[in-house]
Amino acid sequence: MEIQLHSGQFEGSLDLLLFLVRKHKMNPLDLKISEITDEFIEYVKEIEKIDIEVTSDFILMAATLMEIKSRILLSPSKETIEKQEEIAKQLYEYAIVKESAKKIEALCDWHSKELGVSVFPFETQEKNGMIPESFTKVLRVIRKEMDLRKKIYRISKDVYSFSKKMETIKTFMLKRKRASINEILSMSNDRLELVVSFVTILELLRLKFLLIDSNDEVILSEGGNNC
Amino acid sequence: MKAETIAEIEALLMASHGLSISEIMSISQKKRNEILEILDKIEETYSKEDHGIELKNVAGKYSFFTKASYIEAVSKVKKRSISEMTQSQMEVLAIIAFNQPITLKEMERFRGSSSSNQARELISLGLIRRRRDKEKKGNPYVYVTTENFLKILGVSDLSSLKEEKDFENSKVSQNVRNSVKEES
Amino acid sequence: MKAETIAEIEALLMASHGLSISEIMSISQKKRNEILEILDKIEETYSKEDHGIELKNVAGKYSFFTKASYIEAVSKVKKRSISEMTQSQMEVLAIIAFNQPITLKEMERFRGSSSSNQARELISLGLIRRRRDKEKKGNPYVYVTTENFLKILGVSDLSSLKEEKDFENSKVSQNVRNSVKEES
Repeated sequence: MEIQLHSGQFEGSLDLLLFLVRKHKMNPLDLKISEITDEFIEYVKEIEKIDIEVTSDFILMAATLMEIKSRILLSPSKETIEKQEEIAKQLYEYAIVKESAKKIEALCDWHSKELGVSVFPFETQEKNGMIPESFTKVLRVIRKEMDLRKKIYRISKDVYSFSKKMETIKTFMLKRKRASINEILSMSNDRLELVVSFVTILELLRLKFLLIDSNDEVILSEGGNNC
Repeated sequence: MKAETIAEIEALLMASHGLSISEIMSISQKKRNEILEILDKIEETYSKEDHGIELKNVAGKYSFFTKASYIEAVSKVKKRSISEMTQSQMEVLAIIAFNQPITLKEMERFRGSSSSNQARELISLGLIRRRRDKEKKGNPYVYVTTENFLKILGVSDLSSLKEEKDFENSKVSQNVRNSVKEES
Repeated sequence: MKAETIAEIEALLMASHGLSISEIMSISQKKRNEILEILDKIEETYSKEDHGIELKNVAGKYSFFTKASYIEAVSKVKKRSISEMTQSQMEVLAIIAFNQPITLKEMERFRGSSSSNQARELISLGLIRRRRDKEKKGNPYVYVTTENFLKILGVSDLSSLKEEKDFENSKVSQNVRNSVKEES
């Protein structure tokens, strides 16, 4: 038997079963498991070669079919017949699902060709409807979100890098010679920048670019110009 | 049925993006029956072949659409949106549509294979949504279709979909049986 | 004059919100004379008293408008919609207000969900409009708020939108508050 398959051809074990039932011109409700089990297994072997991920469902069904087939061949008990009927019923329902899916697809396809239209009132009169009160709240939320994102954006723009902050403070102090720590810190736009500024001041103190005086003000050290 | 009343309702429908019967009632101050008659009349007028648009009830709202047969020309002036769905997503959608509210387990029984990926995709497409079923034991998650689903199908409600294909309806089942035979 | 040609041109005019003769010529592949005849025919059809819309040539573009005599009913449809704006429409409106001119993509990136339906509704409510941004690469469509938006909000310009206090104290907000109370 020559089987040509492509990946994802069958949605699941029921899909394969339905395919074989149709191939054998069988009615899903009159499913004869013994007639298609061997072929089912052949297909599952092929599916296993191309689609490792989805095979567990197929293998489970193959096992069930084999069990029913062997029992029917040996001594068809009422229980076994019922099991076959159950699978037949499931298969039948699945056939309906496939039909319904086709129907839905057809409706979607048709309606995608129908485009909604509307016309304008001739006099573009003032549309004085009231904007709901909750719009104020929405504006507030959006503004907050925007502020938040701006901050994130600035971080990614590297404004908070220590080297840049160091340049800024150096330039500032070369001009001013003396300033309070608070004054430098207050040039920060948010907490993160504040932390960066503080750490930079500490670093400049360590480098002796800045010195601290008795009024807790920082002053440009004498050698600061060469730093 | 006065000509002016028909004209007024036509103007209302054209100016809006769809109105329900009760919305038309409250704006036009007409009775439901009269409105239904007028909608029938408008539908009939536009169904004629010298009109390129038609009146439809989609998801309970009446509005005008260009007729499908003119899509080629119309798509040159207005963008057509097509929702791309896979075969398995369609199957899951069909199961939910006809059996809602339905749990993931029940869906999987229908298809004989896992359906959670498809359900997730369909949620992000806005075609189904998930909620807790308070009546079932343990309040499991159940899946239902959304209004958006009716909108992409262009049908008025779920019952009109069922008319086309009912799981319990023996006549339809017969059709399915025949179609299964024909295809093979 | 074939019925299908009339229907096709009607569909085109409805879907486009206005087309010039030469645009209709290039899409429909019909001669100018035939199109003029058809436009006459459509105009005549809709001039009858059982139609609430009419075909007009405004600034060289043919398009449909609701008839002036139904403006009272029609404005109710529009008015209702502004006060019934959905949460997502308000979100999109706020984003446009603060970030205009802004493209649809930028809006969607901000919101994390599709915004085209909301934008379309807001356009039809007269709160925003769309134009080509000639300064950006590829001249994409950008969205801006309208004069009408500021008027309805009762603010003089966009910068005062950012100052929450102004907006909340405005006379219109008070009106809005009252109208909300009445409705509930």
